[in-house]
Amino acid sequence: MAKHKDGVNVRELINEKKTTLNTNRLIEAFIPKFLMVIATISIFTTLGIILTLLFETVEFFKAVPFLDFFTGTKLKPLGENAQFGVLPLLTGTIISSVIAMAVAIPIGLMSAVYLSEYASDRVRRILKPILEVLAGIPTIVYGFFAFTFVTPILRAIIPGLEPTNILSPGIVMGIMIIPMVASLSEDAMSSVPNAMREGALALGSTKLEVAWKVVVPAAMSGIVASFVLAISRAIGETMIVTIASGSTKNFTFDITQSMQTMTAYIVEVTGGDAPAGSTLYYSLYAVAMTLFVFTLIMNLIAQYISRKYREEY
Amino acid sequence: MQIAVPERETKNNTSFTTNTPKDKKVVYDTKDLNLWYGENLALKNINLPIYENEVTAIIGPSGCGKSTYIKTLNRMVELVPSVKVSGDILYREKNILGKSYKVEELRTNVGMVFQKPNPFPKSIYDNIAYGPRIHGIRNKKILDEIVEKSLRGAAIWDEVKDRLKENAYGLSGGQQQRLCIARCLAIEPDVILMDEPTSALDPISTLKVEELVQELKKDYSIVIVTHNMQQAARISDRTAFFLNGEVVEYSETDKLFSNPSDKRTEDYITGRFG
Amino acid sequence: MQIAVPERETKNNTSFTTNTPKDKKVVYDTKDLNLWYGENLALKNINLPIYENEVTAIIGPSGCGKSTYIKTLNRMVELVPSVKVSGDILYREKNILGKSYKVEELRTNVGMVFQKPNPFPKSIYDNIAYGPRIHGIRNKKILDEIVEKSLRGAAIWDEVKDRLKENAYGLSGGQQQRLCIARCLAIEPDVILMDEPTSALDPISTLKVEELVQELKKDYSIVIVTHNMQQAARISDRTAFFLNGEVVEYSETDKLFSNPSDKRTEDYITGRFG
Amino acid sequence: MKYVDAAQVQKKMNSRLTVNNIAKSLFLAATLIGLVVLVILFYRVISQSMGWIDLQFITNKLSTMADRAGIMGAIMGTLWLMLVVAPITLFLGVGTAIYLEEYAKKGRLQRFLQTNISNLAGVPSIVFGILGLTIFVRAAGLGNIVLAGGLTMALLVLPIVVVASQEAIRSVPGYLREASYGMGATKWQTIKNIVLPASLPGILTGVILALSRAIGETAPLVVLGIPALLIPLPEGIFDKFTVLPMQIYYWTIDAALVAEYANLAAATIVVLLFILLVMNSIAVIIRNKFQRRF
Amino acid sequence: AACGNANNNGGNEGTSEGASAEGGEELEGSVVIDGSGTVFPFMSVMAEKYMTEAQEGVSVEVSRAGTSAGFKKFLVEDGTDFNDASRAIKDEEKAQAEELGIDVKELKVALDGLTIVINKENDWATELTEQEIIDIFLAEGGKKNWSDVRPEFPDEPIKTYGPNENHGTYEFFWEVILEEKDLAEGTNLQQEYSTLVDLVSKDKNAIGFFGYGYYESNQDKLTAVNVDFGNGPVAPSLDTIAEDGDYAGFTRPVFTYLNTNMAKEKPQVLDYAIYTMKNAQAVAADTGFAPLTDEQINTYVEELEGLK
Ligand SMILES: Nc1ncnc2c1ncn2[C@@H]1O[C@H](COP(=O)(O)OP(=O)(O)OP(=O)(O)O)[C@@H](O)[C@H]1O
Ligand SMILES: Nc1ncnc2c1ncn2[C@@H]1O[C@H](COP(=O)(O)OP(=O)(O)OP(=O)(O)O)[C@@H](O)[C@H]1O
Ligand SMILES: [Mg+2]
Ligand SMILES: [Mg+2]
Ligand SMILES: O=P([O-])([O-])[O-]
Repeated sequence: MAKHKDGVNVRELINEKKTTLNTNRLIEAFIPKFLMVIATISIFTTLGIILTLLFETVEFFKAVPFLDFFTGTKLKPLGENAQFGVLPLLTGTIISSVIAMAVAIPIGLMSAVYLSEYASDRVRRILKPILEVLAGIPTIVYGFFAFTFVTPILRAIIPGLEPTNILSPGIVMGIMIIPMVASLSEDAMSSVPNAMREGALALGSTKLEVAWKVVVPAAMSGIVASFVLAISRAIGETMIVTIASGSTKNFTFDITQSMQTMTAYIVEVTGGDAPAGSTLYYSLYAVAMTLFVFTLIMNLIAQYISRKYREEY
Repeated sequence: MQIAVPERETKNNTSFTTNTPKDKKVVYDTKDLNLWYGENLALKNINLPIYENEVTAIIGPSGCGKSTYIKTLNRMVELVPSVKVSGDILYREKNILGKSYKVEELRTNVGMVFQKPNPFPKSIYDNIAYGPRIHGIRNKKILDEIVEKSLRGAAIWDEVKDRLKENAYGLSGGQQQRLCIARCLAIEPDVILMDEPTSALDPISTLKVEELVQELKKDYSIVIVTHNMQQAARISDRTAFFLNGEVVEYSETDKLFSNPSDKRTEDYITGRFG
Repeated sequence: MQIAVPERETKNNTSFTTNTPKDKKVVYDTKDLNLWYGENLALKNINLPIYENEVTAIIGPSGCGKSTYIKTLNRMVELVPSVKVSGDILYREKNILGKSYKVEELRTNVGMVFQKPNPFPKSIYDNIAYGPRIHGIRNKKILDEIVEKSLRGAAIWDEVKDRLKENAYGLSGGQQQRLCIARCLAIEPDVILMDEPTSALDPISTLKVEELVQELKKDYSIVIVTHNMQQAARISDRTAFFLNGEVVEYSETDKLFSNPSDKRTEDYITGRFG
Repeated sequence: MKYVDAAQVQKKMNSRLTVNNIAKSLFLAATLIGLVVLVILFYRVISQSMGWIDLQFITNKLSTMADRAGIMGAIMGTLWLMLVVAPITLFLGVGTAIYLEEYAKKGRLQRFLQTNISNLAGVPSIVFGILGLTIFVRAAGLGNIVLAGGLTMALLVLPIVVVASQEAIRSVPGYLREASYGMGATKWQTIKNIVLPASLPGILTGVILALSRAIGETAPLVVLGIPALLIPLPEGIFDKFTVLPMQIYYWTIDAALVAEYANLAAATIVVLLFILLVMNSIAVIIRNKFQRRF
Repeated sequence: AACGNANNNGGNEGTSEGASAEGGEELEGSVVIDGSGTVFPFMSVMAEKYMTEAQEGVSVEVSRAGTSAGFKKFLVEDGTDFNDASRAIKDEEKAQAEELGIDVKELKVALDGLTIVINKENDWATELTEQEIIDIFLAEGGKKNWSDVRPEFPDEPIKTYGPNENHGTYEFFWEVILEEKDLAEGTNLQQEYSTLVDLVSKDKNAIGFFGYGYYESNQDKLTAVNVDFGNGPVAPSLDTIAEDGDYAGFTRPVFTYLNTNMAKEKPQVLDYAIYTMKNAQAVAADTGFAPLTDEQINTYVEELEGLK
């Protein structure tokens, strides 16, 4: 290897630095372990959530029988004869989520179909980011919007609608979730191969028929997964309902009424900081646990759907 | 599709009127067709009559415009946003490039089979029934009949008759391609366009599809694009040789392969290029 | 890389010891090499000595295992998780497939140039200095010298000397490829492996790289994979012809092209297939 | 035997085309609903904040008197919060992403981590609030200071950074890695010198999106307990603090006390939206500018 | 507006000399206050005044979880320094304080009139007797419709509203006025006063109760019921709300409770307490409360000075 008559001899330099090779080996052995520790922090977060909720939830169920909690239709956490039935909160949560989905699913899906099947590239490039802005607006702003704008309009239309009610925050929550449904569904539809569209178009289909009979069915799992994720998001949404639905613990299915969701209950009870040790305080954790389990199941379902039913085309 | 006429090249060097059979009915007549992808002229002054109940083969090297031409015949080429066309294509005497022509109607009359089999991710039955259904046929009994007839027509009935409810993706590539042909037969088209329908298939499936094409020409007019000259020679009645977006030669298949009148055709069919 | 020995095929039908020059030093000696991608045997019983200060060309049709082989020489093939190997590769008499062999050290001695130029998204200077730096050379003056020397070595110094701080992506494809060669020279390897280094380049750039290879063989041993038989004939001293993962023939380039001893080699170099 | 009756097809054709056209307009209208809401929302907050946003409003401290109240405290609180969230999420997020993409063997552990992160992304923010209250505020005894809020928010937005970083790392082409390995670089050298610099734009975009989420979050902070009246500006991560959304929250519910608070809330919303818009624009610019440089 | 109006500074120039003005000592540190939402307007204005006019270095944080919730944070180790309350401390709360060794000092800061509010469109129930009000809010009394109260009232259901059990106002109403009898079924209890104001202002059949300050800030949206305690209807106002005033029936003192351990430990806490008492009259007037007498104030100030 006598090829370096003049100048530096890199080979020699590299050989001199053999030590670097050794430190490199140490680093190389250390880094994966270190990164693994970092990666497990996310697991510890989940674990932390579960344990935090679990301990206090157990305390709660020492004071309130399990069955009373899940079948009780009366929630009166304060005052003399406290009662801890979670059903009013469950119905509040479910109803607001159902309203939200009733808004978000059709509009989101139609937007997705429009963006993926009808819109030109240019239109799509303009509209999609605008939709995403909608998703980035803080929920407190939506709460304000629901309370000061949507509710008064609805009250003008629907007589008997209470000033705080579950309908208005439900609708606004739906609007907030539209981009999520639209964007995820659009992704699913765009990944349907063009050959499928061409096949349908060549049979004389209109674009609607292509979209409805071919693309949407083919992308169904992605679309459904987007719905489930959106539901999970609606269940966990807090500020909109807190501001616009009041804190009445109504057990009812009348959407014109004020109702409280699980999330809003947590806000109310913490109310700046919750006093430790009381049943009221523990009820916070029991409700949070219920909420957590709910959303966890939704998220797992969404992941299961999109993994299991990944379309084979 | 914009119908624009930018700097038309009218070197009318392709004229095949001499060898036009007088007794054959013309299904498609292409007149002075030019097609641009953006600025790029992909079809140059095409003039080409297509005859009823014949198999017309289109051959030529890669990129010469075969697919573009066949996709112009059912206006699928419009899916590319930058496409511009000038000239006329008369289908059954009506200009399909006219504004008022409904492309859905055209495509109902003109079926298409693609290079890669593209069944829908549905059951075999629903694949076939798709076309009739969008045209408003809902009657279960009629649909059953159509499905059977189409599958028989595509010579695949025996292979699938016991699994009509199964997903089409469970079929082999060759079966999928025949399924796509059956799907296209289900709406009883007038013309069938095929863009290299066998290039993704194994030799045995290819043979089956070739036989099928021979069979189908009794009832349909077929235009088939192929890379494979032997295939063109085997199954077609008439062959057009495309080169760089132009029709170099168009005549009876026998004549074109045995006695090409253009040097370039000869070079191509003897494998000198392409 | 797992060193497993599943059902070894030992039809030792390739033996080139006859035409081995006695005066040449062997840099790499491959012995009974088999390589599997999962279940798929991609290299079959390879035996191949590579000589010092020669250009060794590897030719063969697509998929025959050329890239796989050359990537085995610096163990880059390990990046594919499913790879399994059996046999020995001796580099300077040490078995690089041994557990204790440090792959980083091997790759420091054996540079590689890829099919597509792949400069880092950094400045020209930083591209060249990358290797020395990772090997611990930080001294600015020494780095400057290395950069200049390497760029001169790759015959690109004059073209880039005024823009060393600019991003390498501003260079043309041919310049990028020479930059990659320079980058590889910067750590003064012993052997340079090149996998179709000119296939993404225009003819003029190709010529420059070919000239460079000729120049470099004075100081380095070079193994070059190429699709282009003319190129192999032009620049190599010795050529190996691969087919279906086997070495069909290996001899001096002149001999292989003028007087192949295997029918398949002859068929391939006369363009009968591939 | 003809099953498909041409006349019938013809007749049906027109209605099919009409339906298609109606559907198209309907779908477009659905898409535009979002746009309309956005316009209304912006119009409302902007018109309601008219005359309330000026330099004084930005630079003044909080006050019970509407014409004197400013949001400097909330802005500083938001800034300090970001100073906690950004480095933590960057470090944890990128570390996790590198581990998952480069080191973890494709197997159970990797899948478990990935599932866990997806789930964490879906946990309601208020539950994170409870986590923060229990662990950071109470157990660790930090109280409701910037650090406690920042740690809570960091865990909340961590999945965003992880997923964005994973995507960015995945999109670094294999040939760059190969080139680096080919020079004798070790895995970590390759990651540090090649993979991370090349994926930096994607990672930064993810961090900015995560920060904008953190800036807008209210629920977890409500749970942590932020005082309704806090006038002094926070001077470090160990101070008590308030942030823009909390200020909006309090002013919204206190509008019953002082009507002008509604205007202050609107004005604060405008400021918050402006900040978010700027951050998102930066993210978009980074994404467009550095996309596909290799 | 109660605490936002501009003439805030005008009326109280004389009293704004702070406790620290005498010492002239610069204090720092924080004072943490939680508790009553009713007292919050008073206390937040006081805190701001203190921080701008007396001690800039001190940070006074005011929250308003409600009287009862506030006590739970006050009566713990390392709890809050002050707890605002719209009712007096209960015996069990006192016991709790004793247990923890917290020495609690009650500071009455002003008087509030519990105000009964109705919708602006409600033109029939603008004057009610004390008993009628009680009957409306009681579960057992059968006053479900307005016409049950008086036959000439419309035959429409009464909708009752009030702050929830977190609030001292609720407890005062329930304990003192309803004498601990069950509240009417379906009474809409809310955490936030803003929600209550909004609800009553939008519901024609609404009747609700809360502190006078919240009514005063929303006179344009709500009507206050003039209450007949036996001597003819009395409108709540700063003049009638007094311990011996015409509105005395619904008048209650509002407090802040001081943790004297904290006051001894942290000079700023004590300083703030003294400052609060010295300025209580002026701030009360500005925030919808009736002021205490000079005599009461002086007693408190002296007692507090004694803690030094
Ligand atoms: N969507 C498109 N946009 C722009 N140019 C296109 C498009 N499709 C095809 N072209 C160009 O038009 C010319 C003809 O293409 P076409 O696909 O018709 O060739 P072909 O004869 O079918 O080739 P092959 O045998 O490879 O299928 C080519 O130069 C091609 O690059
Ligand atoms: N990463 C991989 N995983 C599995 N199989 C592979 C992989 N890379 C290559 N192969 C297979 O190994 C065989 C040899 O491939 P290789 O890339 O070495 O061929 P080649 O001679 O370089 O071809 P070309 O001239 O096209 O580059 C092929 O059959 C190929 O399909
Ligand atoms: Mg083609
Ligand atoms: Mg290769
Ligand atoms: O907020 P309260 O004064 O009613 O406790």
